[in-house]
Amino acid sequence: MDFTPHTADDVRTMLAELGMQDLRELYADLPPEILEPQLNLPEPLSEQEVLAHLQELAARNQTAAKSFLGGGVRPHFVPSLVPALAQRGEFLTAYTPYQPEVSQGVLQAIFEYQTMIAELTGLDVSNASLYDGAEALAEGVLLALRQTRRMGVVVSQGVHPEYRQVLTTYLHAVGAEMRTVALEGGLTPAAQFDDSVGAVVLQSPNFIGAIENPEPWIAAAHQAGALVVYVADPLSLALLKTPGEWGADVAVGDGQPLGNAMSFGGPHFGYIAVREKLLRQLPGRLVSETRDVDGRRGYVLALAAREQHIRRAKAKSNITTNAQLTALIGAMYLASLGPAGLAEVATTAVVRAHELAAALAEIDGVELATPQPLFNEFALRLPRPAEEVRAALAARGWHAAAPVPAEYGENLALFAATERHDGADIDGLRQALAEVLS
Amino acid sequence: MDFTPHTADDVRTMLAELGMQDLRELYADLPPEILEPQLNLPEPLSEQEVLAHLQELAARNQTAAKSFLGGGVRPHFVPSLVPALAQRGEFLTAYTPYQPEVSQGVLQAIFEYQTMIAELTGLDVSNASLYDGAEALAEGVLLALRQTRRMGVVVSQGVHPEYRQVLTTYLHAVGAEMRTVALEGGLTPAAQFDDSVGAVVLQSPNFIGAIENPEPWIAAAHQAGALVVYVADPLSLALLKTPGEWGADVAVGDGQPLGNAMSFGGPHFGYIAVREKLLRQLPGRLVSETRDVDGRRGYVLALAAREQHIRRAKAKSNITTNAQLTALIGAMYLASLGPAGLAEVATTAVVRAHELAAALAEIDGVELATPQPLFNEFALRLPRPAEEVRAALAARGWHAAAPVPAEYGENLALFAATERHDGADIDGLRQALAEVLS
Amino acid sequence: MKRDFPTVFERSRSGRRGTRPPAPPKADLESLLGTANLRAAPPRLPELDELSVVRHYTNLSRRQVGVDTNFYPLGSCTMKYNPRAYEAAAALFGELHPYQDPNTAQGALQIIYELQQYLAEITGMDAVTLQPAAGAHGELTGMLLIRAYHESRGEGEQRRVVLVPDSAHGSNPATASMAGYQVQEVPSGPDGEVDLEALRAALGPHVAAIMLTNPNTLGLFERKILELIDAAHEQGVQLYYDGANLNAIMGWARPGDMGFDAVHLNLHKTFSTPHGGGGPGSGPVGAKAHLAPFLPVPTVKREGERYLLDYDRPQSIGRMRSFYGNFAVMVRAYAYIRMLGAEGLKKTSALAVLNANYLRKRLSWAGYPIPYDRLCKHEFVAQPPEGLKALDVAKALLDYGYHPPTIYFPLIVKEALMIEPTETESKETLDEYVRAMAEIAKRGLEDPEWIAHTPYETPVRRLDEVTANRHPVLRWRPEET
Amino acid sequence: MKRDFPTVFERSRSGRRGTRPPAPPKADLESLLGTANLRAAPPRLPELDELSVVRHYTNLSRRQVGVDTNFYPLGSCTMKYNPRAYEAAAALFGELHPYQDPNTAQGALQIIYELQQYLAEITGMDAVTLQPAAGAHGELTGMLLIRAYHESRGEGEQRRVVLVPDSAHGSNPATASMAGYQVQEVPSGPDGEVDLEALRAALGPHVAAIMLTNPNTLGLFERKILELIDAAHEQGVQLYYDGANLNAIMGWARPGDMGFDAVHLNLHKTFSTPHGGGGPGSGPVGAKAHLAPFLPVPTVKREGERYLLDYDRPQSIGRMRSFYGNFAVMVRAYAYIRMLGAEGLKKTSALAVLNANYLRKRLSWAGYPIPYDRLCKHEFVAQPPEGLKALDVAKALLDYGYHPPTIYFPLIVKEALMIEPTETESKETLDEYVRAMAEIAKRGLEDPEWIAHTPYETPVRRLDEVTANRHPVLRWRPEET
Ligand SMILES: Cc1ncc(COP(=O)(O)O)c(C=O)c1O
Ligand SMILES: Cc1ncc(COP(=O)(O)O)c(C=O)c1O
Repeated sequence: MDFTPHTADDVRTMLAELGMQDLRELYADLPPEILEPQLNLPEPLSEQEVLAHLQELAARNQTAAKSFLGGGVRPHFVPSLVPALAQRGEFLTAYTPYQPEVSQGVLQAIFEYQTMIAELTGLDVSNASLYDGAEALAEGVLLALRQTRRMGVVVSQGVHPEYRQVLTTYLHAVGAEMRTVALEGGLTPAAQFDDSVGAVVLQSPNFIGAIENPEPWIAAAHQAGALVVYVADPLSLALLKTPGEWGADVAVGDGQPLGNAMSFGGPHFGYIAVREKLLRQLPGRLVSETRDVDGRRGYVLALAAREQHIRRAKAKSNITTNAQLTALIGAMYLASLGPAGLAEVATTAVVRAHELAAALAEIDGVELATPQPLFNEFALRLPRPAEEVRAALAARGWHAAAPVPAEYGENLALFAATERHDGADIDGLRQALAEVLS
Repeated sequence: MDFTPHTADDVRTMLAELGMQDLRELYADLPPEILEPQLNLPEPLSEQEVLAHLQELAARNQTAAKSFLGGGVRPHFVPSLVPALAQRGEFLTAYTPYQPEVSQGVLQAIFEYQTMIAELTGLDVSNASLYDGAEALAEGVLLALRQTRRMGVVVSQGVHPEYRQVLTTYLHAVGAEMRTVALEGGLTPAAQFDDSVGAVVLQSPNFIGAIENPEPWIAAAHQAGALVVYVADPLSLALLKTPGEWGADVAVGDGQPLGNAMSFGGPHFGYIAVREKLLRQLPGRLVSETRDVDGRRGYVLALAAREQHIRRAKAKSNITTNAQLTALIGAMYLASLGPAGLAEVATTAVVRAHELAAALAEIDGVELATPQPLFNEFALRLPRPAEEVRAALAARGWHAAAPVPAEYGENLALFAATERHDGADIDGLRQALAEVLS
Repeated sequence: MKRDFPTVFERSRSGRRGTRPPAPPKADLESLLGTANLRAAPPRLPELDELSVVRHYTNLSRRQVGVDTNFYPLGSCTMKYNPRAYEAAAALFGELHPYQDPNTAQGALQIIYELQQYLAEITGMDAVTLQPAAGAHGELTGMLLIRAYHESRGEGEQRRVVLVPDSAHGSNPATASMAGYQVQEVPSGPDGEVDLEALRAALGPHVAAIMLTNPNTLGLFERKILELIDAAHEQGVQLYYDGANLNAIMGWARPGDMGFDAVHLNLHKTFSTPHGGGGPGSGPVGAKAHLAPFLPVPTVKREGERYLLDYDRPQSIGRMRSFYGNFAVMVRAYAYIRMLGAEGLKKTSALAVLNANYLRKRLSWAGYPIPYDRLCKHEFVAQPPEGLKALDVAKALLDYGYHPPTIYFPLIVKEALMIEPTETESKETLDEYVRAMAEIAKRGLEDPEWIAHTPYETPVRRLDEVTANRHPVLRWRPEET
Repeated sequence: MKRDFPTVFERSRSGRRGTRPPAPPKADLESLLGTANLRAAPPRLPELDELSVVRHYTNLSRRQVGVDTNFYPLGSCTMKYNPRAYEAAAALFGELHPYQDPNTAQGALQIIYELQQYLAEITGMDAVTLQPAAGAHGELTGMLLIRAYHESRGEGEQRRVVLVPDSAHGSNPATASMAGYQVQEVPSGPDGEVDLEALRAALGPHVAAIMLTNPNTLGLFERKILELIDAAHEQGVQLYYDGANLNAIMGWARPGDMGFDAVHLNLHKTFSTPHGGGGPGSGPVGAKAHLAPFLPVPTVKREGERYLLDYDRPQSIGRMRSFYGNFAVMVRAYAYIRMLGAEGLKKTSALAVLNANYLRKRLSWAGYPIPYDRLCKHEFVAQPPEGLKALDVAKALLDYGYHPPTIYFPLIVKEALMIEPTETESKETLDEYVRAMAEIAKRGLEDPEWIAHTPYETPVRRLDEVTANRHPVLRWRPEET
């Protein structure tokens, strides 16, 4: 079925208005040689049929298993009010709030979201959202290069490998140079930067879960006149010292942990926050408070001169559509949990991760590869390739042991804990892993 | 967790305002001997925990099986827009629209629902809804007795047995007399009524699925000065001659087939429709169109003098809370399918029911107990008790063969088809039943 | 630019299609169903595309307020927050059929069974049925239990009267009538409670039962409840508890301990299931042991690890509803009780009472007389300042963004404003509400024209109810356009 | 009585709790995490009860319009109906983790794989990646493919320029810059199409690519497209197709058949996934065989009955996004294509074009000049009658219940009103819209004061954007209250 409201009569009348008799005439200005290809697509289905089909496909995925998978995306609990509110048609089916008088809902929600991200990161300003953590990182680095007018980038290997890959793609495009500093003992070693370096990137907790001490890097970067881009899981910021407190200039990360379903990796949202002085380098949309002609408070898109639709080839970024609804979900999640709830979610995750790490490291041949202190994820060195272990665990009803790329070492696997895990789950996974490895 | 917003500070300040220090003082006017019982209830849970617990309970129900169960409640497909719209907070969390200026949403939806029910039944007016089909029947019969000032009721055995049980309870309460006329060959036989009879009740398609010819009963009832209450599945009215066309005075039924989840039997909604002359006997709420002081069209509750909150002991019924949201779902369902869609749903069900009946009746020892023409349900006579067969089918992943009460005959089982069934399902059930009975 | 909001029928166009079911198989309906059995013409349902359906109902909802949008202190209705989690919970059970093999519905039966137990515990009753579909339906169930009890003792003929206080909710007397009883009103005393002497005088062997709400509809706890019940019981009279107001005393006192014989609850009030614009609800009934044999069939019982539907109840009053009641509502209430636990329920009631008393005090200072100005429970009744009408205050409130209280009920208070804030509203909300009420009082007295024409900012303004009652228009007809 | 709508922070009260997670285990965070690693103070997030959260966002949404509430003919954005079924469909996959064993995610991989195939078929391309998160992200992906292609042929250094018509969407030149290219604008001719001669003149061995939308942002099909592409190809220039406007021609013509080398699509426009107030979207990229080796990793391939993530693509430009793209958006688009099938897609485009042309004709009669008044595709550009501003017409439309068109774009038309009705709007809606536009034109010319101060009935009226840009206030601060 399709979703057109036209009755046969409507089509006739409307065509007549145009002096036409057949819909084909609407395509009379196309070259005939390319007109009306035969598309080879499956036969149309009704809603009932397509949902039944998708249910079958969904059943081919194993989702009932308890999951300890991490890598920046984790199975958190989403309070029911979040999707219920986010799915309200006004939020779901609006677009970019170009007409502020009828878009105060989205605009105010963005303004509040910007504030929450600034609070979480300890920085001054945030924007309306970016695509995901990886793109946010790339935009953050490009921003730093624009500001410093330099083309060198140094990245810690502790940054999520997929984020580094995306960054590489973006940097290659603009001809920037990127150097990676390998982890040592699971942590980013001290480094020196010369004055070609415009951006220095590190992540804490890093990809294998260790909490970094960013101080030396930040000091060295600032010394060299570079800006620091800090990748942080927003949930960790409920407890950990903020990028702002450490002295970073830019914070970026992925918003999945804040109320967004995992959805096989997307959509989530990317956040970015910067110090005030970098404001005009920010990519994407910004919302400002203002007043209407009657003196009532309202919100508008601001500083659009940075954006593609005004600045075109000179825009700070090409980003247009961002991740509004998933960012809104993030804001709703934060509003429903509040600082206390968020801290509780994080605390449970931390405790469970430590319990889990201790429990699993006891298994013969298994070794904790992440130095303490770790947060909610950690890597284990397994006696066998992680892919095999992950598959064997899945067969036992556990999703865990995400393979860590070989650049970090042999047979490393990532584990994460969340507030959805309890002692029994930890015990269950321990037993399953022991079985798999025995 | 609970849902109170009070901070410790709030509680203190508010108590102080009352000259109190402890919440206990709020209960100082209760007899001390009954104060503060220790309630033995399970420990409190968080949302996450209670949902996990309910998911476990839900997993103890078998719902993945294809269902051919009927008896007035059937597994129809519900278009996704229906729950999405019905769950909008304004519909979900409003109550009876006593303040029409801020309740036009609910009021207009009821007005439209009333119209749709009138259209479906071929009668003049309907109300805002009743609890379910059974209570609607009881209210319909009481209405007829009030109007005719008689106390005799004659009911066809073709009426759903649970509806008849509820009717019995209600009639016993007011001291009315009820006589049941047994089916003959699966159909209601001709009957005569004397002038003690105020209400005559029949159902078509009847409980075992046969389409009745109500003409003789209606003629005889009217001859005797009785009113006719006609029980009809609303989906059947997409195709079948309406209670209004046949000459019935009152139509009642259950709204589950119109977009409501089965939910183990409820909530659904009961509908009632009557001829204009019976309007002032209608129980429950009614919404009327009117105009506001500026001349704009609007809707209000009307004729409330029939209701308990005005008429008290003399009210037409005690009904207060009805089934607004589920009736709204019914209206949304009808609006999304329209007359053509509804007819298609019904047609598929009819065809599949005939195919299924033919297929199953071929199995050795199985016999069709419903005379033709049947609609979307039918009864089979099985060689073994229906409970056993139902259990054996369930073990094979099929829900079917709802036991028919013994008053209708030995080893009868009910089957229903809907638009969710296709040829493969029919074949599958046939094979399963053949296996179970072999 | 405000125009009439179109009806769904006015949006319809002949031949337009919305959601399409799978294409139906070719069918000769005349032969399958019989030509004589087919309707002459299809029902004139609206013909809409999906977008029009979505827009229509979305915009309708935007012409509606609810607890989700506004403070809604509708007295006696307990308009508390409805947790969204319970919608997700209820959806888990949507695909369960009432006639599927009970062995394949053990999770659902367990919920029913445990909820029966919890509600018995909360009310101090011995047995509970979850079958009734709403409070009034519960009342009828309860009164039929009492009637069956009297009949079982041979007193059915003799006990024909039910006593109901004049402050009672309308459904009480209406129910007593439907249960076949004559209703006799008992006056309230000057303290707003039932006049115990008048009640004693009305008691006797012709009385079947007393229906009481406690706290009553003034929000006052009937302080002489134990004496009252003793007096009644001495005369063989049964005590029925209308539990619509249980939100005041959950965990603090139990109707069963007070001596009540039967009670109904409103899961859609006390136990936080949404009101849905007027329903559906659920009205479980609890009964003391001597009434338990009469409970409707089926109930759910437990045998070892299995849960069974029990139809074998020879003294039962019969059935009150098809199937097992409003199951999806039960799931919500079950989840609520499991989340709150005993402490949470108790705290909930205490804070509902705190909110009500705080608001009573503040409103009284703001110039609204409180006819029975003492410690109230979850609600209280106020009056507008001399010179204003309850209706006008209610309409003025609409422009301030509040749903008005229940007005003109209970009947024993003139110009009654019956206010129930519930425990889920914050102190700030109450404070702002009081400010609005104070402003309305002041402005209304200064400017009677203003208040008489409120509201000004709602989607429609005051509506002509007189014409609607004289010439009701109860359905849309094409001629009207 | 209109007051400032409070922020979520102003609703906050210290110590108030909303949704509570399970009670955390006792923990000594200082020792678990290191004292030096803890933040000094908790983030000042709002502290709200659940009801306040629900009310805040519900009422915020009531200050917002969307396709679900109003006709929303925002040109270039394809604001069509978003079927609710797809929300249910996407939710089926919410609990899938991107790093779970691919053998336990075969259903999801199959959807990706098949959607890749469908989109290749619809666009006439050889291979598709679903990784890009939106249209602009797709553009960048596509341009990087082209760049990698030139580099692979040793022409990377030489081809440094990308040609973009002056009517192009801003994201096109912005993308070309991000891809490391210099942007050169090509003028449009008097017919609104690219000036073929100017383009020819701009071509050469220094040009890497041309980015084109077809139909272009005026809604006009570039009739000389085949010639144009031939001319470019002759010079080794690659053709990039901005598929944001594919809604005009699905099933009628394919960019691949026109000769385009790479294309992105906007699933959130053409394929009916919701816009979410500004995203997330999905911007798949299709490539001809010669560009396919450069597609980002991973793609999904099929081996027998198994679906695999293919990382082994040595010439790949690398990764554009973490994981596999916006999967939940893909599910919606997959469902849409499966429901419509080839015929439905074709009908959809034809009716989108019919609606646009009908509206163009009617608006022209209603007094709105159409600068390029010929057969258009899914959208067209109009202008206000002489004497009116596009901005004022837009603001006046708000009081009539319409979301305005895109204004002041494309840049080549003065006072542009860029109108895209989409196929999911009915003839009546278009007719009513024309009536409103006609009334606005008439009244606006008669009463300039009126139109200059529109809107009057929206939650806020015209807002001070100048101050917002001079002194932006980008976050809430407690001091401000
Ligand atoms: C005191 C009282 N009793 C009984 C009822 C009837 O309950 P229900 O509306 O659920 O039928 C109500 C509510 O309407 C009530 O407030
Ligand atoms: C013509 C055109 N090209 C590209 C884009 C960019 O797409 P997106 O917003 O998905 O990034 C848009 C939409 O904004 C557009 O209209």
